Amino acid sequence: MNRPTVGVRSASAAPAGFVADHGALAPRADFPLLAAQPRLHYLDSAATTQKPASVLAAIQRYYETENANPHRGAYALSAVATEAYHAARVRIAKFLGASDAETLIFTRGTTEALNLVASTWGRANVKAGDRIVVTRLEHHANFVPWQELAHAVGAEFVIAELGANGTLDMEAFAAAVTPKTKIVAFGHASNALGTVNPVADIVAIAKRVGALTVCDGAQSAPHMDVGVDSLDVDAYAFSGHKMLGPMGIGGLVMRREILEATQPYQLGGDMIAHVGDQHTTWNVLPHKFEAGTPNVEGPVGLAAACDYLTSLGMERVIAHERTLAALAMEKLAAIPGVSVLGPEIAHRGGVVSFTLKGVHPHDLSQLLDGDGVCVRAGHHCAQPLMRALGVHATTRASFYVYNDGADVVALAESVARAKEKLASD
Amino acid sequence: MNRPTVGVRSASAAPAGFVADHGALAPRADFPLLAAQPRLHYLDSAATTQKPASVLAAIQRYYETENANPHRGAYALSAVATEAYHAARVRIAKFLGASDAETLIFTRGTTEALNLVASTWGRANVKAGDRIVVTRLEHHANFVPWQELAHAVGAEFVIAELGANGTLDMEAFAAAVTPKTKIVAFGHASNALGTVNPVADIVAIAKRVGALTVCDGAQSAPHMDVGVDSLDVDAYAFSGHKMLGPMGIGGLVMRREILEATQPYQLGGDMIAHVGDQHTTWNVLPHKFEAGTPNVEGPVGLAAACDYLTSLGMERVIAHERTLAALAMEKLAAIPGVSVLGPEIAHRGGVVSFTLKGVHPHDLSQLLDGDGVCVRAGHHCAQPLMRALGVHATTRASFYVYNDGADVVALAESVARAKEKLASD
Amino acid sequence: MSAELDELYQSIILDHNRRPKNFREMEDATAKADGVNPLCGDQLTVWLKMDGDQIADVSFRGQGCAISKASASMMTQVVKGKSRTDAEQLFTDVHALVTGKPTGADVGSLKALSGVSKFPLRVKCASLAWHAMHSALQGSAAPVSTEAEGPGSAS
Amino acid sequence: MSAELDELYQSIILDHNRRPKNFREMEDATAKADGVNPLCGDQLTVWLKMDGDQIADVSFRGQGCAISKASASMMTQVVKGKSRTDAEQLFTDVHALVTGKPTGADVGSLKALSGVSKFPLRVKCASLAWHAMHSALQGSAAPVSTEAEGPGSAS
Ligand SMILES: Cc1ncc(COP(=O)(O)O)c(C=O)c1O
Ligand SMILES: Cc1ncc(COP(=O)(O)O)c(C=O)c1O
Repeated sequence: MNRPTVGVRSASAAPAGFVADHGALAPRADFPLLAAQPRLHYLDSAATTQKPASVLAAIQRYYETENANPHRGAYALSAVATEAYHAARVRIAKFLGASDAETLIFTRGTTEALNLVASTWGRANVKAGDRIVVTRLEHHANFVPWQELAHAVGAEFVIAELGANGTLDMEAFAAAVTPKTKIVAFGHASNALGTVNPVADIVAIAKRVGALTVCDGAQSAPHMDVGVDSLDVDAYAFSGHKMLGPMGIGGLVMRREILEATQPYQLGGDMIAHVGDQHTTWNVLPHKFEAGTPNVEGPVGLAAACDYLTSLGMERVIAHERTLAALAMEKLAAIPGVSVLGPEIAHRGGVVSFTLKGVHPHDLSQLLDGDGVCVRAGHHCAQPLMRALGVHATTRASFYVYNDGADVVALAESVARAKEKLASD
Repeated sequence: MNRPTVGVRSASAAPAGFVADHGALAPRADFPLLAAQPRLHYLDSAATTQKPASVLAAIQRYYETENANPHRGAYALSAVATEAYHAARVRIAKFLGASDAETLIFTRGTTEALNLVASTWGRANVKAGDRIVVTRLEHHANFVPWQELAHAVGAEFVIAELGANGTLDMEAFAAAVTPKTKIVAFGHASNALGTVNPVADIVAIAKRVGALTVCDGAQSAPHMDVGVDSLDVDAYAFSGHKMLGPMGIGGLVMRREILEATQPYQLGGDMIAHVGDQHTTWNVLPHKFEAGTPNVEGPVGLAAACDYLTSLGMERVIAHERTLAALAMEKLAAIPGVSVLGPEIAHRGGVVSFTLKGVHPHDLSQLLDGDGVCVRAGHHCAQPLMRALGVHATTRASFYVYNDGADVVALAESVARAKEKLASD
Repeated sequence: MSAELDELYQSIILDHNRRPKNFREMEDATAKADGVNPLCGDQLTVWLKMDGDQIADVSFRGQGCAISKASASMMTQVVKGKSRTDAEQLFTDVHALVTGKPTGADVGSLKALSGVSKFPLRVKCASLAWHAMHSALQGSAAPVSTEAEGPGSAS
Repeated sequence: MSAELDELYQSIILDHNRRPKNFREMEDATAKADGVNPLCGDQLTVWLKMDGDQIADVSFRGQGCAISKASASMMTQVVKGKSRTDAEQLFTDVHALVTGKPTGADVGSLKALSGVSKFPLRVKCASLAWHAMHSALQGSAAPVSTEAEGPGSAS
């Protein structure tokens, strides 16, 4: 990416004085659900985000004025739908910093994008005795598909372990990536701890052995100016619903040569060139990897979300999140019995995971909900990480553009109150 | 299904006098796109349908009042989203006549549902020397996945041919289904010709040899009271966007024992029970087959579409379509040079495919578009069928609840005018 | 705090959570079953010592929230000494209670669990131990899952 | 009928469609290429007989709409006798014309194709034969596809 980890590593990315007032970056009024529930402190954006009115309007407008099956009709309305679909792909690719829009394949989300890579390139190229390396930080979506692939073909499945503070142990990682390694799969940012991984270092190590680099961008696309091209990874996966877009849409950006050399994923309409009785040939990119009637609504809504984020400025988005996260870490750590997990603020995004001694996260989040504070409690689809941290579950607050200092204060106060009620002493 | 083909086979299903006035079954005012373009004759509903305001409102309402990641949060908003997702599944299953809602797996659409079956059950159970039988009528979505599966495992891929008038030759079909046959895949209704297949007969033949029966319901779910349970098939696939629902959602209804005995499809969050470092166990149905953050919007919108269709009455829907199709067949056949393809009205739904001598369908549809008549021109994702019919492409008009007699008249008049302009003589 | 939350976290619940009864493994158990809530990963084990048709002893251990722990703790107190049939009946009654369909049956101190009925996502927590006990009574070896319990899950 | 449609289906286009020129296989061709529009399945073949750098003869056959047939027919008339370079230049000029970016170059009778520019989905139809000719000139054996041409496809 353009500024690989600068925005994340340096606290000075936050404009001076910004910490002081803690206003939201995006007006709450832009988000109908939040506007209608002024006392809601929605702190679960790492799971899914609320939607700006502009995204909902884009969906509505599409169905009210442009809806048809793209690619398939000669009539004007179908041409309009085709153009809407095409234009959305171009806008989303541009937002992500992918210069070749045809290498952006639409999927349901990150999970499907990663499964696509595992079931096509992975099945064809990973053999018995090979190795697949993932990290201890991975979400199940970037863990189980590789574990199963390794299992299915008789390859070795290796988990690169953590060093201090929930960051990767880069020496151990380098040692894990042996010449037999065919795939290195890693998250750009952890949904469970907030850790932002050093992508450039990881990619350099993977490239030494010629491994396919697969980056789970579910927690980076929504939060930073990713610059996919400059990340120099082979595959990058993301989810629209985590970046203000509608549910059911996301994508995979993959190197053109690899997509072209790889067998297709799902088979059916739109992805074929010619269907013979016994043999079929494939269409060109991106169609080859998009079987069936495309979901036009999804890309149209997601493109509107990208426009909205662009209008805020991605540099300001990450700075804002980190400001709130730093404040939350400070306020939570001040409550006796609270342990904040993960690295110092310089190595993380807007996710704060913590435990409260003697209190189960589920009970904590239930009481927080009583105060209108929505946080996530559980294993965060990262059971392997939870095991390594020796915790059963954590409570997680995640911040986004519509959050402000008042949300942080409400969180900390509510945790303190819940502790009074629940803690053993 | 409850009344397998009664509603389809007998013209008397249309209420007396109904043919005479040819009104739309559903008020055009309910469909914002059609209301805004009063002179549009949208006759491409077999490709995708327009959406009623109630469906758009359901989507909007979900995002404005209920949006959260389901299954994952302890807070009230997440519980509301979870319940919305669950309730939508129950309503859609009920609409389809599937009594066990947990056997309804949400997918992007028909194409993904069929690929799911091919890549899970198919890969595990079809071996070299086995046979897969499809019909000549199939859409590429119910053809290419089976062709590729057969190819991959060394099984035989057999196409059951047509008899007269674009209907299946049931004797040839019965002969094709040998004891080696592991899968019989067939469409409930053809998108290219409108032919409605005799499901009960097909299933009886497949069951004699214990083959898996896979029914492509893309063109039946929108149009008739399907009654999935009583079809007695092993798998039934459908697309929401073809039945007034949003794009990007559809599903697979599959026999519980089969789903339970089959390895999962995509891997990741929500579909796991426990993720060990080297081994993972799966969640119960339906979650086992739904990896990743679910698309809640899709089912919520589709459930609203099902409610809308129920309020019209599915018996009236098919009767209405057949009334319009019969009228269109009559009016088109009266134009010299026009050949209507496919069976007589008693064996079809609301799809009318035809050719005009000396005129390429693409040019015809372009001129029709000039009159606001939206029809589909091409191979309709059914190249194997086109080859057998000896046509390169056809022009197809497909009727739905919002169409009326005026649409049929506009179609016929426009075809006649286009002929004047384009035909050699 | 809302009245509903106060009812969910009654002091008897909080007491059982802090000092659960019969929170121990059992060496000489005659039956044992694991219960797991897959989406949250909470997990507990219930041990039974049967004396003919009677539950002579019962204990549990595991990871869980206050609701699941208190429910398990109260369960062990109440079913000890009961017959298989009475224990199963109690499960039915408690399940009805926490899903908001009380049968009118007298469930004694277990009434403290009634607050759960206002929180559908917590039904799984409250019933986890009961499912495990039921499973142990049936002599089933496979861990039970509460996933099929309701519309979703959390913990 | 709209003025735009009238311009798309000018009588010269319709004439070429009804009675295409050079619509025949060529036995003694020196080069040949297939063009296919994958989403609609339209397909045509272009034959060339080169005499050094000059196109001595050119013909085509195939399935296609009026636009693709007329464009192919006119192409064969115009490029016959032209040098390889001039033919390629003409392709560039025609492509600019049908995509609505005319270069001002004099394309003669091919100007009849300008109506296509108002119908983006038809650009593939109008350029199919040209792509095939280009491919034949390059001596490429693989069929060319117009799929990469624009935002979608139809025919
Ligand atoms: C008969 C039939 N089967 C399958 C499909 C594929 O459906 P989808 O494109 O929604 O996946 C269609 C529609 O395109 C169809 O008409
Ligand atoms: C880091 C990470 N990877 C992958 C995913 C999976 O994304 P989705 O559920 O949208 O497919 C998520 C979110 O759930 C995530 O946070």
